[in-house]
Amino acid sequence: MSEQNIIEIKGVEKRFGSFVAVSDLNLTLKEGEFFSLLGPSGCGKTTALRIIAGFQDHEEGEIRINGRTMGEVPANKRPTNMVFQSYAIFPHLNVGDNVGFGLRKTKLSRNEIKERVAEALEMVELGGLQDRKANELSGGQRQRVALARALVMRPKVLLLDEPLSALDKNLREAMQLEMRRLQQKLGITFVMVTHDQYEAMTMSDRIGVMFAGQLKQVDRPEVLYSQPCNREVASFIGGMNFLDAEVTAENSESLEVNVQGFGQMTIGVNPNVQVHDKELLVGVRPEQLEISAEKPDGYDALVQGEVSDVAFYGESVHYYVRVDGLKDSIAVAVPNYFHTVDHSRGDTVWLGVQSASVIDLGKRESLGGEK
Amino acid sequence: MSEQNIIEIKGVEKRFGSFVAVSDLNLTLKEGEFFSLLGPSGCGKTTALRIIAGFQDHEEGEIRINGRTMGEVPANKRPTNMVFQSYAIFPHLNVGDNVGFGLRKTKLSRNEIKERVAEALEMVELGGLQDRKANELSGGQRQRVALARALVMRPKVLLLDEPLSALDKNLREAMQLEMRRLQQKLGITFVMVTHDQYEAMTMSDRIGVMFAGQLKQVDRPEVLYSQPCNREVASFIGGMNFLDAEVTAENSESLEVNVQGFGQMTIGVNPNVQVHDKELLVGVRPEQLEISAEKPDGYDALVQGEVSDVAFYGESVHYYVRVDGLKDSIAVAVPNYFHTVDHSRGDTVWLGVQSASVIDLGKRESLGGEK
Amino acid sequence: MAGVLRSETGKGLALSAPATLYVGLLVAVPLCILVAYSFWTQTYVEIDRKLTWANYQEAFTDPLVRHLMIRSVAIAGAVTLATVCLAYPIAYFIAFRTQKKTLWLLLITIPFWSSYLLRVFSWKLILGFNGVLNSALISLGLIQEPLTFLLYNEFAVVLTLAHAWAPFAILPIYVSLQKIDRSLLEAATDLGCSKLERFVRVTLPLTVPGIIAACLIIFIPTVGDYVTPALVGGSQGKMVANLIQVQFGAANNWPLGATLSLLAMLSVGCVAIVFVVAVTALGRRIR
Amino acid sequence: NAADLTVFDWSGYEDQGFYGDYVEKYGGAPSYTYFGSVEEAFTKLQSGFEADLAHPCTDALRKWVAADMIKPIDTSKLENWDKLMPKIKEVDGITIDGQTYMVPFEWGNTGLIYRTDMISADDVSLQLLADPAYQGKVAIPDAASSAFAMAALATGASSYTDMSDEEFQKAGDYLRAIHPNVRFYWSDAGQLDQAIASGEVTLGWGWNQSELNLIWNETPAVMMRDVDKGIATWVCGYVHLKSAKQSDEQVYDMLNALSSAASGKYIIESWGYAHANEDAFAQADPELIETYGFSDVDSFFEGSLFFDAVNPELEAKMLKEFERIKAGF
Amino acid sequence: MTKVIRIPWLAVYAIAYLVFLYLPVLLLPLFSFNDGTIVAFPLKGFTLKWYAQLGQQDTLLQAMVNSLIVGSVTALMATSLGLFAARAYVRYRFAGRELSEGLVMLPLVIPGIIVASSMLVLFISIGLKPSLTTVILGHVFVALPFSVSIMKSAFDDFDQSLEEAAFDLGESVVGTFRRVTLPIVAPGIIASLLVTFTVSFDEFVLAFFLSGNSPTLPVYIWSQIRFPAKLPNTLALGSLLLLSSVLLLLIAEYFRRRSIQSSD
Ligand SMILES: Nc1ncnc2c1ncn2[C@@H]1O[C@H](COP(=O)(O)OP(=O)(O)OP(=O)(O)O)[C@@H](O)[C@H]1O
Ligand SMILES: Nc1ncnc2c1ncn2[C@@H]1O[C@H](COP(=O)(O)OP(=O)(O)OP(=O)(O)O)[C@@H](O)[C@H]1O
Ligand SMILES: NCCCCNCCCN
Ligand SMILES: [Mg+2]
Ligand SMILES: [Mg+2]
Repeated sequence: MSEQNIIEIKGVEKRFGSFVAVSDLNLTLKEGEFFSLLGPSGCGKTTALRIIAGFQDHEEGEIRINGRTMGEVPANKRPTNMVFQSYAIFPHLNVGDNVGFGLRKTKLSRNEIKERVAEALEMVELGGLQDRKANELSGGQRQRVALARALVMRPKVLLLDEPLSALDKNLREAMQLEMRRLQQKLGITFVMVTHDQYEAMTMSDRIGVMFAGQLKQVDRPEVLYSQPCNREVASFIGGMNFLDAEVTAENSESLEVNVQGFGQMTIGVNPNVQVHDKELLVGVRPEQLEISAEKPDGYDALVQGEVSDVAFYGESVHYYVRVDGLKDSIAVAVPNYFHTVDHSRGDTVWLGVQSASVIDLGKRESLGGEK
Repeated sequence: MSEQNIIEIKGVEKRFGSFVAVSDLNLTLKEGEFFSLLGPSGCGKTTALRIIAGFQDHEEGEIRINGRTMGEVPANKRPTNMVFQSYAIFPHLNVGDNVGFGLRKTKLSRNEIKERVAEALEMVELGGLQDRKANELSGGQRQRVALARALVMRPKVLLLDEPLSALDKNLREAMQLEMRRLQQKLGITFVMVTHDQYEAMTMSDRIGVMFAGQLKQVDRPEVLYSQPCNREVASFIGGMNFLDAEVTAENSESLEVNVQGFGQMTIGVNPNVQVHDKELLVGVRPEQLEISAEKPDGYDALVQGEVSDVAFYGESVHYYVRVDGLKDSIAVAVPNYFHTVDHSRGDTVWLGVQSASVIDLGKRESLGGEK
Repeated sequence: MAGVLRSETGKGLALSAPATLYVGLLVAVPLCILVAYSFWTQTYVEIDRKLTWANYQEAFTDPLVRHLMIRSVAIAGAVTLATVCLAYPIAYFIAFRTQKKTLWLLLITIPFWSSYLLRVFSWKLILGFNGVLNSALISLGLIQEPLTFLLYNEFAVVLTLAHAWAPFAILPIYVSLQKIDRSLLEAATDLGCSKLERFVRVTLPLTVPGIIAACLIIFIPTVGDYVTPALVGGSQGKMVANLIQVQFGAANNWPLGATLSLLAMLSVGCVAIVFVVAVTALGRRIR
Repeated sequence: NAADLTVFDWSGYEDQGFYGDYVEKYGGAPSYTYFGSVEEAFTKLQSGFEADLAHPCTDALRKWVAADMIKPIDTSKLENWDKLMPKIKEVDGITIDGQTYMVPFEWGNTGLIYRTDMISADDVSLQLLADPAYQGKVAIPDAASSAFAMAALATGASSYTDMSDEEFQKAGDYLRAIHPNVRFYWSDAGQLDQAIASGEVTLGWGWNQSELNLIWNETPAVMMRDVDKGIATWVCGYVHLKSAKQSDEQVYDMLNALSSAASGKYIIESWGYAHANEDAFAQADPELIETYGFSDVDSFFEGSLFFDAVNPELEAKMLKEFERIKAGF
Repeated sequence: MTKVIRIPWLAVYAIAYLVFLYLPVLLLPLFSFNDGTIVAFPLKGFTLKWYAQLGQQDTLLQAMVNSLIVGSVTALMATSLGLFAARAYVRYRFAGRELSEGLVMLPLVIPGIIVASSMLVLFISIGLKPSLTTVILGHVFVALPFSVSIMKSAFDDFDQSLEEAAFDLGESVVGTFRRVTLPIVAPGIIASLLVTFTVSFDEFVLAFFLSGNSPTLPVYIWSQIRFPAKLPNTLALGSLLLLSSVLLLLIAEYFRRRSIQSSD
């Protein structure tokens, strides 16, 4: 990643009629950065990506790519390539011609094109499928063709709209690695839309979380995870137990809070939160809670409850624990150390938490539901 | 889940030209079971589902649903309903009419239909959207309409082709819970194709893992996770470190093995493995390894190595450790207890493992790559 | 300028401009001539350019005009109905039941690459007195005397035109059938529809645009056809276009011809609009 | 250049046998542009179409002259003018107000053609067309002037071009009486031939070329040439258009070639049409002349009805009435 | 297991319909061998003279060539114009769209004679002499509504992102159109070409008014119909035309199959 700014977006706004799909978007990306846009369905991720690509005009604001203002530059002249959410595989062309489509415009010879196509197909594990017809591909295969078709162009900026969503786990992980490797090797800037938080976290240098057209927080994955700016962002990245709390005392670095169920503790101030209030919301990640049949030692706060549900996630087991006085069950994630499930529904258990695990989420607000 | 067999598939084979898409499929499902088909892209999941639904004829084998042979029964007469991978929302009908489409064939009165439609839409969180036009829906909304349209028919068997793949995390989790609840309430048998292992594991009673047209293993999620029948299956469900081992002694219950790097230990025989050999392959799940800077106590085997990579997954951190003499790095997953990363690239660390965590994966074989 | 061309309106106008301008320029002249003539009068070869309603008066009071107008619309309606009903299954066949689509499309258009007049001659041979049909029936012993109701009546007009318009109905319907996503049909089957129900509830509504295109393409020109009725319609087959044709030809009364044309265009337009609205509404009512 | 001269004509008349002298002199044929009916030709010319010569029939001439489309013919430049049959040259329209406008070319009859194997020569008459026994067995032209000419003959009107109201009424009634018998109103001659040949229609009002065609196809059919029972004669020819661009010399060379006896012989023998040049009949094969019905031309010149221009008001009335009759009103 | 034999009703209907379509045109060849000038039963006897005479029928052959030229050019022009217009109508919402759509359909309703005579006036006044060119201009006018309606239904539901993808891969607007849009709407284009060619090939009124010294086939046949004696020549020509179309089709199909086989 260099220090050069490759994309600068300033105050971009896009309206469909009176509906604001993207509002006041500001974002600067460094050359070679891997950036992800994360957010619920319909929040405007695709729209934002299409504005960068040049497929969607915008009402306000400015976009610069590689130092050049993009106002009058049409999509085919921008140094970007895109992997479409709907794949957009050309139905009349076979796999090889789909991937080689853009290269035909370049000065490459036939043989070079052939080689580049073969190479790109190898990269997405579709080597040798050059002659398959588009309608004979499975969903995942189509997505990989779309990816290869954009990668083969070696653009300055690669825009990806949920590029891996139809892939199975192994392939997805392999592709994630491969894309990351490629990105670093070629120095391409990646802007990826995804709704897979793990994908976003493992691949990205930075993640932007979007809700209802607005970019709510842009940060490194660890920061996003440990210091989300509000309830929405917190719940969108990883699981989170939300608890009401009351601030009893505060200074610039820490808060004295009384957390529902768990009682009094001292927690750090979250620098990303904008408004604090007596009525505080705090969160605890499921994996940062200790669950045990016996009362555990060495925790800053403890609470007792009853296991209401157990879910097996493979590498971990999730227990849902009902605690008197709390509206929602508390989720606890326990690593699957020995292929055993230690507590079953109805068991009475203790939950322990360290105050360092309790995240300040700012002023409590009633949230409108998203559809 | 009752003891009644609802679906019996015997020796079904489907070829496209010379390409075998599904080969020798054998499967028996119990009434009320939630069954998932998991497998890499292009392995034949959709094809298998379409054969059950009656949209795809097959060259060999027999299918019985609810005790009846389906050979001559057309799709519209089968007691199944399907949620299509491409949604297949009728573009000329609004949401309400799409969902009510199949009910018009029944003897229900207009009002009853209206009620059932409203109920189904509530179920998928689209309540009140009856009058929306099909082309005014976002990707996620279309998928939910497709789900409601099939659910409202209350079929004996519901077939779902990646029903939640277009949904964002929060909605997907909510829908998973809702679908599971509904399935149990209505007693419908679900057959779901998914490529999300977590989805499969948390929702399903049993999971079938498919590779290249063949069903390799059918089991409960926990069994699949702890006793996968071979390398492919093991790697498809969760992460897995594969290690070469040599059998030095064996009996019907346990094996004395010398594991590359870790040395001698005694492990349990995996009942799902078909062929054992001196040349054994064993596996260890990343979360079942201990990583620490100091040599840890109480483990059956230890090995030293160097951290080559660190990946942040939110609820856990993955360390990749290079061990002398081993081809691949060993992955270790550590729960993200305190929002801290304890080891960084280049650190020398100890890895500890209990022999109970080491999984017997049978005869070592050179594997051909899957597409 | 570049900015204008990038907006929806700009692109739309730019793309449709060639066709619009082409038709616009060429249509303006005839339309103006038509309207102007309808308010003029003519005696022998002299045009009297004083504006008058006389032609309209004549057209509205003459029961012959009304009679022919209604008959024209009725015959054109019957032709349209027959053609589209006969053509739909073929379009369906080509779209869904055969791989050789282009071959079939050519097969159904080739017969029309011979002269129209010659084909009408042939129809007379088939339906006529000593025609193919009568000869066949007689040799089969089904009839003694040749049937005379086959030719020179409305039936013959409808049949001949249903033949003549066949590719014009098949092609648009084929195009709209071809586009139907196969998974929609599977979804309908999955929800319990038999093939017939699936057709009525999914396929048919989805092809409404093609059906409308076919109907308009056939109905509108048929109302204005005067050749076919004259050739196979016999003494019963006269339509309003024959009357118009006489005004422009033998009668050399362009003003009356123009007036009748305008009225015919208006009626056709009204019928077409009512039709499109009705079919669209009907398509929507199928659930 | 031969092809610089343009002739506006029915198709078929580009036959080089019709103007051999022109071909000889200019080394080729003129260019031809085709029309299907004289009315079409009139409309196209009125819209501005340009040509040197056109080929209408006499009944249209007054209208063409009134529309100021054609130039008078300088008969002194016509080598064959004197050899053209006087009776033909007298037909209304060829000369108007002392000016000659057309060089008559071919002529023929319009009459009742009937199947001799189904109707005897004694029984046949124009009145037979209205006989209920012939329901669906009759065809008449889809042209008001021709139909009213036939009606005038059948009802004994004094004049066809200037009928009195009473005569007009009678003619109309006659056509109305025929209407139920009419199988179709023919718009091209082939339609009539086809129907008579197949026996679908047994008698119809048509042109002599239909009779010819039936003869050539060995159909037992003939035209009723009895002047007392009613027969009509038509004359067509070439006119010099005002829009002509070619030199008079070339135009008149063509007119001379067309009206020569050699052309006449050719058209009589190989087309079966009568020609305006008297000498042509002397040179042509008498046997053919006999077969084609032109052995005794004088007799039907006397008693035949010629298609003169009908007075415009009456023509309009005829057209209107004919439309009503055809519609069953 | 008893195998139920299913009758492919639709295929049976398709064959029956083909018979319906071809019955009239197959009588043309029959009568082109008939030794008589009247096209009516009973047949008179076998002859090849109508074919033999064809060689001398320069005008008839020329008329056919003219019609083929006019038909092909008309089909190309009308389909191109229709293609662009339909694209605009389906894809963009713009001021004047409905007006333009209505206007383009107008040629269907205006009587041919009016269109024809006023076009002749117009063309002559701008110095355009009646010729095949003017006929083509006229035919494009009447064929346009056909191509627009067909192309409109072809563009309905066209997946926008395909064009965007091509554009994104660096293709120009024109290149995108040629390499992606065209092949995908190919069925519509073929349908439109076929229909507009057919419209032009059979059109008489405009061709009559707008053709100068080079008539199209319908004009020639129309004017000749007054001479039924010449009809059999036309039948012979029509039969040859039919035969060559079918032959062309079979040859094309043969090569298509061969190319498929060799690519396997
Ligand atoms: N052409 C359009 N006209 C009107 N509204 C639109 C249009 N395109 C998108 N929208 C609306 O804009 C909002 C943002 O759409 P967008 O496609 O950017 O969402 P997204 O974040 O990509 O969602 P998903 O994850 O489901 O793909 C949605 O509410 C959508 O309904
Ligand atoms: N009509 C067809 N003709 C030829 N091959 C086909 C056809 N349909 C599917 N296939 C092939 O069959 C295999 C299985 O396809 P299927 O759609 O069942 O895969 P899938 O497991 O559902 O994959 P995905 O998860 O990507 O949807 C694929 O390799 C595909 O390319
Ligand atoms: N009104 C009678 C006209 C007869 C015309 N006959 C045309 C024959 C072709 N020269
Ligand atoms: Mg999106
Ligand atoms: Mg699939």
